[in-house]
Amino acid sequence: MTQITEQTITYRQAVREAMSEALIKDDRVFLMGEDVGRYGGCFNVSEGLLEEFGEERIIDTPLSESGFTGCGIGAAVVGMRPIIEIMTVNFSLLAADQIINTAAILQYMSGGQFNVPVVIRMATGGGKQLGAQHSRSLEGWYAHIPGLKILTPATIDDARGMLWPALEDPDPVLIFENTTLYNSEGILTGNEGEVDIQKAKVRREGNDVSILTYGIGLQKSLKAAEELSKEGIEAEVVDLRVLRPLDNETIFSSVSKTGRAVIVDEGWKSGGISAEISARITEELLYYLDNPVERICGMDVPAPYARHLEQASLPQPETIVKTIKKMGGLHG
Amino acid sequence: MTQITEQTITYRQAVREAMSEALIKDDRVFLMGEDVGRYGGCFNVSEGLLEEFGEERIIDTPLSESGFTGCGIGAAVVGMRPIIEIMTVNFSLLAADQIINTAAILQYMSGGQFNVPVVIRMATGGGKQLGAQHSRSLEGWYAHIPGLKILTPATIDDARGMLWPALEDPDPVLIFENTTLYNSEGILTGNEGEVDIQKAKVRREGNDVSILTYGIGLQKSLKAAEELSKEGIEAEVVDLRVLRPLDNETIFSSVSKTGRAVIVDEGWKSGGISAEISARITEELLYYLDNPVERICGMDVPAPYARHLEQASLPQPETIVKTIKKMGGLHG
Amino acid sequence: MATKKKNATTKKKPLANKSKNLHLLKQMMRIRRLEEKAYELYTQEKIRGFLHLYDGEEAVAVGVIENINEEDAIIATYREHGHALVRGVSMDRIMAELYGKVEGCSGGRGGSMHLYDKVTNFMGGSAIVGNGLPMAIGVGFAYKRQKSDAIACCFFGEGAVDEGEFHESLNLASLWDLPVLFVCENNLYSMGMPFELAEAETNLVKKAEAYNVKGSTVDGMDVLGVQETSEKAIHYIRKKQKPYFLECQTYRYRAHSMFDPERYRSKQEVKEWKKKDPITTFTDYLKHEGMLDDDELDQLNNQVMQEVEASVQFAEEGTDEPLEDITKYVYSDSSGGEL
Amino acid sequence: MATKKKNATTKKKPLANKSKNLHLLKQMMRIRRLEEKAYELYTQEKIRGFLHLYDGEEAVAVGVIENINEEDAIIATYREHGHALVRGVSMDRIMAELYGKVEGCSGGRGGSMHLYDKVTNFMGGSAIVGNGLPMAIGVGFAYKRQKSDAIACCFFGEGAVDEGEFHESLNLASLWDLPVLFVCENNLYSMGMPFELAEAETNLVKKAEAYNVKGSTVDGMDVLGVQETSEKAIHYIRKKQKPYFLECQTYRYRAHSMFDPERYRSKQEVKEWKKKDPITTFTDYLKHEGMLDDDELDQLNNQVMQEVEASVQFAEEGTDEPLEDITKYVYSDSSGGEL
Ligand SMILES: Cc1ncc(C[n+]2csc(CCOP(=O)(O)OP(=O)(O)O)c2C)c(N)n1
Ligand SMILES: Cc1ncc(C[n+]2csc(CCOP(=O)(O)OP(=O)(O)O)c2C)c(N)n1
Ligand SMILES: [Mg+2]
Ligand SMILES: [Mg+2]
Repeated sequence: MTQITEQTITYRQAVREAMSEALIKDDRVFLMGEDVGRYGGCFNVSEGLLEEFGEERIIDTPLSESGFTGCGIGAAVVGMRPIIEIMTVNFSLLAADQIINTAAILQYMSGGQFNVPVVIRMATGGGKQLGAQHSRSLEGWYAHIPGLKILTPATIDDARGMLWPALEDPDPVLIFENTTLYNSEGILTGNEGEVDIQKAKVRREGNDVSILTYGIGLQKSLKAAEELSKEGIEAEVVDLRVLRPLDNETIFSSVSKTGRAVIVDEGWKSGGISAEISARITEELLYYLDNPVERICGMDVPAPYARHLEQASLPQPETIVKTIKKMGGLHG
Repeated sequence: MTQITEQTITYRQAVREAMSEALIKDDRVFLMGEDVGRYGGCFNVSEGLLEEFGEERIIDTPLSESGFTGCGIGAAVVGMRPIIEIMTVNFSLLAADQIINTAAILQYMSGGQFNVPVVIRMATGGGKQLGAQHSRSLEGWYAHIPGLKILTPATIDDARGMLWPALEDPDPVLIFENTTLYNSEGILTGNEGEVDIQKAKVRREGNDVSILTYGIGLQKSLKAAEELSKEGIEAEVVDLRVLRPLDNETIFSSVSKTGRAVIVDEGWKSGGISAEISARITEELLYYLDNPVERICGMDVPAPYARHLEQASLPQPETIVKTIKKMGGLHG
Repeated sequence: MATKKKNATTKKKPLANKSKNLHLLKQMMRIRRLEEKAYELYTQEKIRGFLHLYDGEEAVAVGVIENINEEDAIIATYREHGHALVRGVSMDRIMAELYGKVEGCSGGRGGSMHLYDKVTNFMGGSAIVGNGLPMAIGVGFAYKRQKSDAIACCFFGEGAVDEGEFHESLNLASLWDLPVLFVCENNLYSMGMPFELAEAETNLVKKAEAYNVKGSTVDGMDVLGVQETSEKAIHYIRKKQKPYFLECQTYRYRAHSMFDPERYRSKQEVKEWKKKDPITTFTDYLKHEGMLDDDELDQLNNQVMQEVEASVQFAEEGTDEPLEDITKYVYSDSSGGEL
Repeated sequence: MATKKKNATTKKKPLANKSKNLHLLKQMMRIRRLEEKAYELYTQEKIRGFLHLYDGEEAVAVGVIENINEEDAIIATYREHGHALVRGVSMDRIMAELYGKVEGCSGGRGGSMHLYDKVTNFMGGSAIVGNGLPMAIGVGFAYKRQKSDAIACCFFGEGAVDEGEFHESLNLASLWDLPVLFVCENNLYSMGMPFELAEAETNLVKKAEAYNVKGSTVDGMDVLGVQETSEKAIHYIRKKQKPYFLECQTYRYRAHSMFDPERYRSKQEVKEWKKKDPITTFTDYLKHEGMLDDDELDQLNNQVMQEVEASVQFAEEGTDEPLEDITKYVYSDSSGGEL
């Protein structure tokens, strides 16, 4: 793990502190998943929590994604506030029945009688040469399912601050943590206390083009924005933060201001959340658009192991810069 | 089952005849799934096949979606041509691991060595008051997954003709049969022999607006087109037929001709395949569009049981007509 | 064989609690009449969607739920009218749900396969086979953490035993000593699939033991046998804080659902099983033991028929949910529309 | 206990087939050296991604695969370098795969967790726990239909036993009498989860019997024991056309993968197990039986070291796949781009 100075903290620590805080604040909260205890979490996120909170609160499970995810759902329905950790979104396919056939619809099916206040955390994303079975970004795919709420913390503040409101939310919330972010460092602004899990956030202001992104795409987009700035193009970078329900208001206000939209999403392009955002923008703002909405997404391929291939399949700051510079009517 | 006259045939019979033909033509073909044998298929599609082909070719399985779907995938890899039937797409969530973590990526992961010539048939769709767990249309959702091919037969010819090319296809093909279509009758044109599983098809010509749809949406769209015609609006109805890979060429050529596009999809709107089609159209044809692309889709709600609510949640011909008439610049 | 033993024991307690026995009989009759009426209403298209009836299996729900406390939870399947009814959901609200009315126990949102009732901890009504088991262990897990002595009682068909979720749930329940009663309603068929063709090992108690879960098999046509065995099982669960697996051998008289050509079994087989009908055999037993005479039986019948008719009346007068509420409950805040 | 019995039988055959024994020894040595080199190369960042090493478990892959015929198929996990190697995939092509080169056995597309080789029917290399079992029964199903007497040999860790896919696969394999050898490599941990904390019932053979599948347990550190037991098992499978479950009790020396703080076990425990090292114990046994002297051992070592060095050379000289091929094999027709 990386060295931490007084004021800075890693994304990993932020998630751990968020869980620790929740476990202290509310004794209905417990953490359940594979290797969350003894092992310290497969990405070392829950290190020390077992020692601190004991086996009643930090529960190591056998390899039974459907079983323990459903267990968390059931416990939530009768008053607990479980944090279920599925190691990565790829394994959540084994729990898809419990997430989609139960958590997402129980309240609707029961006429409002049984809500499901469960939080399911999963690691997501590629770029680490883990191959086709371990590198997917399926958060946008889950965002197709009514009844689920989808959060994608991209900053230290959000990693630290999104968990508690998610636990207080009466509905099932899926939190996607991009594996590449765990080691990223930052300074807690102290605003994490008032983190809002309804709205997107403008991370950088600009008038020329709106870059709409989330998760790992944020860092890449900010990097691209700095590059563009040198050439006199000021990009506004919007961190979507919530993939379901999408915050139309923030998206539309940015795009109607800039007249240009680029969506950056590491998930696969075809049928991804990028398409939904693009469609909503053109439905709402067609006559404001100076250019077609651009999508810079993960290539429609399973993740190859070889580094040069995998990197080529993912959005890069250079691609973002090139794409935006090619857009018509941009000075600089 | 409905009465059949000499020349007409039901969608259900068309699927059965297609399976029967495949079982006769190629002894590597077998049908495996829950109740496909003794019961005759949960929608009575495989009635009589057990008697005709015996237990070696028509295999009833226990309730083990992941097990028997994976069994079909494995058998396909070593030379068989399985037809796996998952009763409805809702239960395929229990087989998502095998479909997505194996079938879709095995060839890519193995550097081209092991392809997966399996065909997986599932019933899909709502409108029958079956409630939130039995009424989904997830074909567009599966279309997000690289490596899968997604077919949606909407006509008798396609129900009859798509299976064989799907079996000859070296890659995993998912065929989605809308439950509402099983009883629909039609006349086999005799062209089912040359069914092409790459391309969309224009089912009705028109110059004013393109209605892009598939599956159960086709009938509703054709109905709407007839209505519109009475008012002098000629809609072109494009049956997408293949949701992955999408046939951009046919879509773009129709929309560039009409300048207006309406997508009709019974699946949920947000993050659905309708968004991908809309995004592609505006990316490609922004300056040809007289109006924003419209999407008429299933409402973003789990299916309610009460008939009036469920019907209100689904696209209806009236909605299509109203939406198109509201589009700017249309005479009539 | 379990069956004999049970009958024996039941015989051994002659004038045991007449009122309790009449209660059990009435509960079974209520289910039977409700199902018969539902069938009739389905043919009249008052009830739509899928409809899975419980005729023949009444002794299971009645015998087990008789021992369930108020604070316990029940998780059932799409064949759950009877379970909801004997749990205490009124026939009115069940019938209204089958009609899809706001007055239904799920507000008309669920229908036959999705009966829910918060007041009686009746948690459905899941129509995905095996899907209820993980939910049940979660409920048991919560009760244990909450230091309550409540249990989760999970009903499922023998077909669910083949699903991976059965495997994962039994292992977790046993590993964590969860207070869960797993009630397997073995009616010999999962849709058209005969039990012995679906199971490489048909001894289900042996399967449970492979997770170190205690279990037993009981004649599911014998209401007293089911009641007594499940009483012991539930006592064991509460005392030991461990799960228990109970196989009830029973039979479904009707088609799996309303669209079922029934090619997979013979009329003769159905006839044979009807000889063991839980209601008629128990009625005869009570008469033979002098706990029931014809007048009392007529009385019961009339009460039940009145309740059924009243429920139809109630449902007929039910209201449709307004369209503008369609997105309500997708999320708690009822945000909705473009969700 | 199975272990003892096996040792006994192995002891009983003194000068049995020296060349075979030296072959088994060499196979284990090849795996060990390959893994040691892979570890070294990972620290040098020549190999990336996840890397799961097999040190300590060599006797399992070597003992079982020794009995596999050419036409049989092998389905393994992400910890499969050794299985691929003894199956006949050249060390060159394995090393090149770890390097992500076109010359790799998966063309550089798979990496350590996804080794594939069509020529030797080596079907991966799946990194989803439990995911390989349904594939294995499918392969067995096909072989049976094709009237071949080939079998599917499926390796998986004890952690996979808890997944629903294990349950469904064993029931189907038994129900349909499929020629599948299920080899459970029980190394006592699934990542950091100790076996006894994951299983309510730790007798895995009893679990197999709950599907009516024959099974046995063998000392996975004893290559002859594994070889002989699996030989019998495979004979049973081919003759009876039924599945068999073989538990091999073994131990993983190294961290689960390269990122593993190993908080879950003691150095002492690892040390204890290393005393039973399959290579040293077998070496001592062969020396004691007069089948091996130091010169021969040195020779073997040198041959293996040369093979390893050559494989590194081969991988270093490997070529990167051209970027324009990135969409190749998403579909057979290599359509791609905007798929
Ligand atoms: C996962 C899943 N697969 C298939 C179905 C379709 N289906 C509904 S009920 C049923 C039979 C279940 O049999 P069993 O569990 O024995 O319950 P029973 O109907 O006999 O009470 C099937 C196959 C389903 N609802 N869910
Ligand atoms: C379905 C699934 N869940 C979790 C993981 C993460 N994971 C990879 S290996 C592993 C441990 C598996 O242990 P075991 O099956 O005993 O095999 P071993 O690593 O000991 O050889 C886990 C939890 C995974 N790859 N797949
Ligand atoms: Mg049954
Ligand atoms: Mg292990």
